Amino acid sequence: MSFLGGGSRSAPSGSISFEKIEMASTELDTVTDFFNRMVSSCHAKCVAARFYTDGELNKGEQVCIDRCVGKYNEVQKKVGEKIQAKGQAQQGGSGFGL
Amino acid sequence: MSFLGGGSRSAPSGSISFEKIEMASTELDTVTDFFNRMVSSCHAKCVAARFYTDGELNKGEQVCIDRCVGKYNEVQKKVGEKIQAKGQAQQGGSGFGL
Amino acid sequence: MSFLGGGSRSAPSGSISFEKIEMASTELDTVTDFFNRMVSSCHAKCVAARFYTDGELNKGEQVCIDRCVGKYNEVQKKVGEKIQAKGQAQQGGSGFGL
Amino acid sequence: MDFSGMNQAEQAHMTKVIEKKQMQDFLKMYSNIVEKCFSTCCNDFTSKALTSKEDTCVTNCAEKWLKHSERIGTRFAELNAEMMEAQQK
Amino acid sequence: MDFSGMNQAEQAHMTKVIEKKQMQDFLKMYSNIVEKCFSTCCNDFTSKALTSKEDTCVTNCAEKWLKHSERIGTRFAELNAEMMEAQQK
Amino acid sequence: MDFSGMNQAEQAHMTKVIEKKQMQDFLKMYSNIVEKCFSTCCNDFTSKALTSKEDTCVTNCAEKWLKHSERIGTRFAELNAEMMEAQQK
Repeated sequence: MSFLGGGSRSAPSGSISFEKIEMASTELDTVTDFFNRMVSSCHAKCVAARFYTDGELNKGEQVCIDRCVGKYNEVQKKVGEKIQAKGQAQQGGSGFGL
Repeated sequence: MSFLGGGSRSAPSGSISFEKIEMASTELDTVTDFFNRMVSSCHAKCVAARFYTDGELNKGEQVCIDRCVGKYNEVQKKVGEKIQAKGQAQQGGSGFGL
Repeated sequence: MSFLGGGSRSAPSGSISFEKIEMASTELDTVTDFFNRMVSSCHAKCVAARFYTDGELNKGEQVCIDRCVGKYNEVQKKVGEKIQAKGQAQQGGSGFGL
Repeated sequence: MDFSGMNQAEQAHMTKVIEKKQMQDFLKMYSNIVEKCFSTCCNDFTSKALTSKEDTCVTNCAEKWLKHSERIGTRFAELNAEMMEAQQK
Repeated sequence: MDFSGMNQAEQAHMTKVIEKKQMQDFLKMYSNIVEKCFSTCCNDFTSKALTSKEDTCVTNCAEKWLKHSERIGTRFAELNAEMMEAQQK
Repeated sequence: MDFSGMNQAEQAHMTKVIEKKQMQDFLKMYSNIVEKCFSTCCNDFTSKALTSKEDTCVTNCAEKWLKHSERIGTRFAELNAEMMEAQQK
């Protein structure tokens, strides 16, 4: 967040492109956020209990988790397509008057 | 987060006040956070369903959303006043022993 | 987030170890996150209502909050032990194919 | 927000900061819609593919979220404009 | 937390970092209380103004959240102090 | 993700960034498990110590969360590998 713009100017001679690092870093954050939300969502669907009587994932939970990952990923693709379809308009129109 | 303090020292000759950028950036984050929470809250009040049968906002939902924005904003003002009333004491007393 | 690695190279002559600041900063974030989650969790257990008829914490709520802090802290210790027990394996195995 | 107190270099920098934040916000909105629509629409874990019922629900859910966000954005911008006007009086 | 391992320049820098974080925490607490009290108290969308019932609820809700946070802060500080003492023994 | 477009200095820097993020993720997972297991398991506030029933529940809950995260991680890595392969064809 800090070295954008001004940052590239103050880059050391070691020839690091902070632009590039920045982009990779944002990508990493996005994947991590996606992953964390998938963990929570699939826990709610497959593992959540009102009381935990043991610490193992039983067979049913394991199968549920595996399918949940696949399904979550499909939802991500589908929503991505929807957003892309109207993305330009949406993004251009944002900024809510700032 | 990074250029505070030390950052101002390493500012390039282009005369950028990182202090100022920093403050504007925090303000932006605050408004964005507020906006995102309003989107979620008003969705819960006006749009949330157990199953989505179509992709349009119907008349009732539209009216509800418009009022929700007004109401959310009023709550923000009211809470702001409350906090300000005891703000100084609260903020001074924080830091929980760090 | 910005001055890691590259940052230490561009540190001003004032001999600030950004490594050290960074670590302290992460520690601070962790404690703050922990604190904020405790506030929310204990509110849900001790104070939450469907309608707020007055602005005071009654005796029962006060006692509940005090115990809640103790209990939340015990849960944190217990979970910490569990994680540590399998921590190494878990952490080494992460990165989910990035 | 008003960045008129900034010099040209600062405004240029600020533009970059804003662009970055808009990108992050956009991605956050994206993963939020995925999470919310998945939670509401997906309840059948006998297969890993979306059932046609789930598919319909997710499509509509995403569509509605986008329209909802857009509408809130418009109203919010109006409100901010009003508040700025009120301040200048 | 203990910053005694830091030199003066580092402590000065750290103070700035802490001040910034406190500001951010404060703003986060603010928007969190708004969100929570709105969700609990506002359920009538036949008008955009707060009803007097909602108004009372929001005021009390915010008041309680502030007192609650404060109390947790005090207890938490005590706990930290105890733990630090225990470590030094 | 593919960092092969980076030079050596950039990759070294990126490694540090990743290490930092993994640390943060780890801490976030930790506080998330605490929050979730506390919410599910602790409902008795007649004392500040964990009852033996709560203790059992928290231990099992944490154990399950860890195994759950690990399993999702494995499946997710497989999915990513598949998608990368599909892209290269």
